[in-house]
Amino acid sequence: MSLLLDVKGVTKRFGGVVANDAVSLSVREGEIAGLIGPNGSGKTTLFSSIVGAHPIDAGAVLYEGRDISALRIAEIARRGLTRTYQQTRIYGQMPVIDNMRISAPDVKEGILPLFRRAGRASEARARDLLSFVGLYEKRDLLAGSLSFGQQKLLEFAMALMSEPKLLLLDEPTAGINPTLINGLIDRLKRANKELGVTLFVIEHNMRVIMNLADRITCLAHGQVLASGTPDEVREDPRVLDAYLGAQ
Amino acid sequence: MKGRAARYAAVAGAGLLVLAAPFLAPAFVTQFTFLWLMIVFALTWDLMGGQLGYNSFGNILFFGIGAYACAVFQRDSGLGYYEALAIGAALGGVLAAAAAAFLGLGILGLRGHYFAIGTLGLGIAAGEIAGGWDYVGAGSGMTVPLFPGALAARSLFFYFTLAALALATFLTLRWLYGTRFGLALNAVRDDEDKAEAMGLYTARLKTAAWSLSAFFLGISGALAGNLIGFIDPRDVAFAGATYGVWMVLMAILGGKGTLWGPVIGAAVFHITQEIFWTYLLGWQRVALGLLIVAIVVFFPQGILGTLREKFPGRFGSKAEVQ
Amino acid sequence: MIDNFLLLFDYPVLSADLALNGLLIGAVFVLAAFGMALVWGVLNIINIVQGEFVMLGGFVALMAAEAGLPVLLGIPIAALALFILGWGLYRLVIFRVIDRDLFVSVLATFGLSIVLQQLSNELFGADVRTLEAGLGTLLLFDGAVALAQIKVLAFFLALGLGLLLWLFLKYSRLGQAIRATAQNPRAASILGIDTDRVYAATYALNAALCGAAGALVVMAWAIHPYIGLPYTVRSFLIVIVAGIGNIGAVVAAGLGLGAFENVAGFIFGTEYQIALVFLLMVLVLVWRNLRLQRKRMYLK
Amino acid sequence: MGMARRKWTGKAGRAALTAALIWAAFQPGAALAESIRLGSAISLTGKYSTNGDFTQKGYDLAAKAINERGGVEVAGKKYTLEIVYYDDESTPARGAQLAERLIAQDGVQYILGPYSSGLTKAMAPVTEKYGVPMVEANGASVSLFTEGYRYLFAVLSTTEQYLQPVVDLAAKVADDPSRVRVAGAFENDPFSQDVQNGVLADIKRHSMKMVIEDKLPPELNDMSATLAKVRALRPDVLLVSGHARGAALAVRQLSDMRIELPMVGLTHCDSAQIIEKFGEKAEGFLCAAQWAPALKYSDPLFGSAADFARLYEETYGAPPPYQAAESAAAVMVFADAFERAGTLDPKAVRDALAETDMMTFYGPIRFDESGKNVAKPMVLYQVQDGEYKVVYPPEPAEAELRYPMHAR
Repeated sequence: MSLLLDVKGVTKRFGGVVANDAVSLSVREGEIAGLIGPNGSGKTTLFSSIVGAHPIDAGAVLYEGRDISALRIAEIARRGLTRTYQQTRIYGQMPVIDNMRISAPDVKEGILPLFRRAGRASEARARDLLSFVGLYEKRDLLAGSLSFGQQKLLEFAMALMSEPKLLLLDEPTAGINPTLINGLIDRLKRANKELGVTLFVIEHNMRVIMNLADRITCLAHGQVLASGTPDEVREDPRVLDAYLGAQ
Repeated sequence: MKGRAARYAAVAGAGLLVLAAPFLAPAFVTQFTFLWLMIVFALTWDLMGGQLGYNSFGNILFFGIGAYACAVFQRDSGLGYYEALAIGAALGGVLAAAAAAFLGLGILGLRGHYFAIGTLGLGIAAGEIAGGWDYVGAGSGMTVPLFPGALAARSLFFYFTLAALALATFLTLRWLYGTRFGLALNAVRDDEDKAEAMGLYTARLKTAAWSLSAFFLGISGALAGNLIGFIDPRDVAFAGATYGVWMVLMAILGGKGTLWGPVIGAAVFHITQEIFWTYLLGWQRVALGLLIVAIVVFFPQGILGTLREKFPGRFGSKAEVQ
Repeated sequence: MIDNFLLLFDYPVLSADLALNGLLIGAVFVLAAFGMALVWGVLNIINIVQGEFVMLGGFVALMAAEAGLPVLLGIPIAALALFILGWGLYRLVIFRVIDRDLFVSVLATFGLSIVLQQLSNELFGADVRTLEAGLGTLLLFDGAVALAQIKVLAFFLALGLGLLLWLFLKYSRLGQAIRATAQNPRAASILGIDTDRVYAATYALNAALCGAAGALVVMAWAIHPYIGLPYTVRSFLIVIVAGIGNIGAVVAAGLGLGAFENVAGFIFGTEYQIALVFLLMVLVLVWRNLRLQRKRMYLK
Repeated sequence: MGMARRKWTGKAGRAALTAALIWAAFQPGAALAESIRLGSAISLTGKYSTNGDFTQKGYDLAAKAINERGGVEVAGKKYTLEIVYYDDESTPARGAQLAERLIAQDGVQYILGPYSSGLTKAMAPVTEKYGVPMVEANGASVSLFTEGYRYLFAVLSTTEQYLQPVVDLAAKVADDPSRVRVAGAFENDPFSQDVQNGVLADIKRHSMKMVIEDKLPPELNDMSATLAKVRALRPDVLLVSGHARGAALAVRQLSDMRIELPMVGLTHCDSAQIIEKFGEKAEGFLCAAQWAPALKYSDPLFGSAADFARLYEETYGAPPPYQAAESAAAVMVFADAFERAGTLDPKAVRDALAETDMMTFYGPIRFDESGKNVAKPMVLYQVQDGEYKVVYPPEPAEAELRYPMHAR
């Protein structure tokens, strides 16, 4: 499998605080990669660095073999690299279905396609994805009126709607009703298999990430602590230390 | 469908009323004409403030550019009245749109209240600059050419041109809000960072919206300058303290972010204001100020927004399917 | 314009005159800007009615003098009267807009500013009014530079009041409560600070500062009911240039603005002076935003 | 539930009230059979409201005086005068709209002018297009009389004449007029720009040199940039035209900055009340005026100019600025035209107005083709020992010019 994302020695500072310190890791095409680490270890900052939400101080982010670290977030999104947010972000004053419509992939082509009528296929896909995450019944509600967990699912559906190649998910199970988590894991796996979306997932819930990911990287204090298969990472004493030490 | 028939009937009725109004109440033609102008103000403001979430206090800038561009063209072109007015109005619209596109490069990067105050600064500065610039008459203002026809014809002419402009604005926006462009505007309003992270061309979107808003405002300025007959830099063309604020108020009063809200707001505001001016001689602006405070403090949703909250079934909100 | 510019070279002392007079009025801008920074930082609202507080302070001082009180006593009286007005406005309107969208507070205070303008027009008339403090004129450089003593007094009073404000915020109990509320209102209220009262006091304090500034304006320059908006914009401009928490920078920005205005008004013509202030504000905003955009951020 | 209902009735009540107000607003005022209605949109608020107030007082005083005499006799029938006011907020757009409203909605057929040239400029096209005569007393800009308006009549002298006497005087006292250096600061509005154009012509005629030509912003509150220039260049004559604000600031800041010049000419001194406000500091300033109580004009209605001043002061508690006097004269012109026309037809009244040739306490009034009063000269005061003394033209002059201005 070829490398879809290759993070090389990325450093990001906020004032005097080093949030990411020469982080290197990679994601292969078609896999589900995991990113774990204690609170404040720099996971979300790394996501923001990858998608271009802020400039990085050193290193490079290679996506499909090209350095994208100088590009802005919208440019990167247009190349098929999208993220979701830990604090879910959806368009609160718009109906759920419109959230989906405006996430269709052709809005990334420019302004003019916006004046074209969205195709039947696109409409169908929006409905299918809403069914996929179980929000079809809520399609006409304002997105802001959904519960936090539902908004999380909506954001996931919007991300899928935009047909990314690589989707970065920031804690997809946080705030989701525990009884629904297994269903969500199943959906993530299906999205990966059936829609062919490579996933890179930050997750706090160890059971979830061990179950989900093909490979896992662990961050601590902004540095890569360990990486490997779930089993390797689980048994790495440094990872255990980091978690126990942190808690 | 029965609903559709009723709707056609309503549209036809409204159309007839618009056509007949100047003949039914000839004394009020100018008032009606100003009402159309107010509707254009509120609609174009709402495109930015309501749909895009960019609360502009400086849209009056484009009104003034239109007024001046047209008046200068009428003065210097040597064409007949109607030709000069038509070309001048188009010129006003285009120049205003171009100005929006140019200014947007810097200003549209500002967000929230910085955008509001930045545009306020632009509007006031424009008035002051026009007031010092001799080419456009500086502080003495400009007088536009006299209408060639009879008195009644003049009133009707401006009534119908402004009605047509208001209608064109309304229909354009109605169409626009039905496209995904409208959705994209709302997406920027709800979460601009997210919209950008989803790959939307937010900068172009914002510029396009502002230019469109400016285009209609520019034309309205050209027509209003001729309607009023005299262009004063600060009090007519760049009348920030009156028209500039009214357009915000009317849109908020009617309901931000809706198609009909600005229209309703403009009508209610215009009538209220005329009543204040008649019955509260000398105190009308005190009343107006209090009205502003009351509107934004107690009805930030506006008339349509409040109605939607109370009677979601009848006013088209879909928030109740839950 | 070129003529004016050349004139500065022919009469170098003219630049000193312009710059000094500008610095002096800048001190008054500083005072109003302190208030704006305070209200912005603590209540998180942009107070458009700022300039009207200045204007009303001027009229209060004028009335006090007309009632036969010593002219300079008008300054504390104006501050006190505006303190009460500020408190009242807070209780009537401002507290309703604090937690709302910033745009709501901008528009609501804008409405208030129209009301106060028109009320002053009805009460005091639309004329330019000035107040004679009965002080002389300071002549420098063999009389080539003339500074009205009242302007010099205004300058030092404004800076002194600024210093007092700083001491007050730093050492008094209320001042500490204000700072705590500014940093984290929820934590402050958990710690037993009556945040509503703090808000009211802050807003009233701002009005009082503006009132004192207004009293100085009427004595050294002139006021009329419609003078407010430029003062609001200047305060805003100073605060966005200097930042909310930095008193030293506010002083520097305010004095700089005063000098800039006077010199620029001289070179480009007085008719463009207001336009220049507003354009400067727009340019500063855009420039600061562009710099942030390089870091993929924007002004917040 | 009860709450909700109360709310509802409240709402219904409000709606009904609103409807009633709307209905009332659109009813043309009931016309009294015995009165002639004059309409006026004047500045009750905004930057011109002080002078707007004087204008209104002038109109009211004249209407009252005429009505107390039994009113106006038109074709053997007596009518009283009634004036309908609106507030134009000192903004031209509003003024134009209100003129339209007075004529089209309220059915007013005669308009009394607003305050200031700018407002008059905005309203003249409206009255013109409706063919409704407007007699105005406060729009002096020359540009009003070059548009070919047929329904516009102005009782006052036009703007270019305001400061011309100052230039003439300066030429007279100078040994060599061509060496006189003049500085000017003129507000950036139609009125003052015309004042400027007037003096520029005269300055050229005397081959004087213009060393400063500044424009003042309408929201003027500091003249120090201009005055700094004056201090540096030391002109022989300073001319300032900026309504009452410009006058007040010039007096105040010249003294604050210790600038002493041989001759300073202002407009709007009396409405700025420079003597009352600045006392000693106002000494020696020259002030352009349309009228002064000391003038020797008189008429049967008010008596002499001094009588008018006395009546005004008794009524309103302050001496009349010339704005009030010329406004009163405008009403008298209308009354005279009604009687001579013998009908209330606006066209006939317009023709009668064009034929006006009358003497008033304010001065002689006779209109030329363009509608401006060509019979009355401007006067120039100088503040001498705390009083306005007419110093020019020589005919009604009460005192000698003091030159330089601070000389005693």
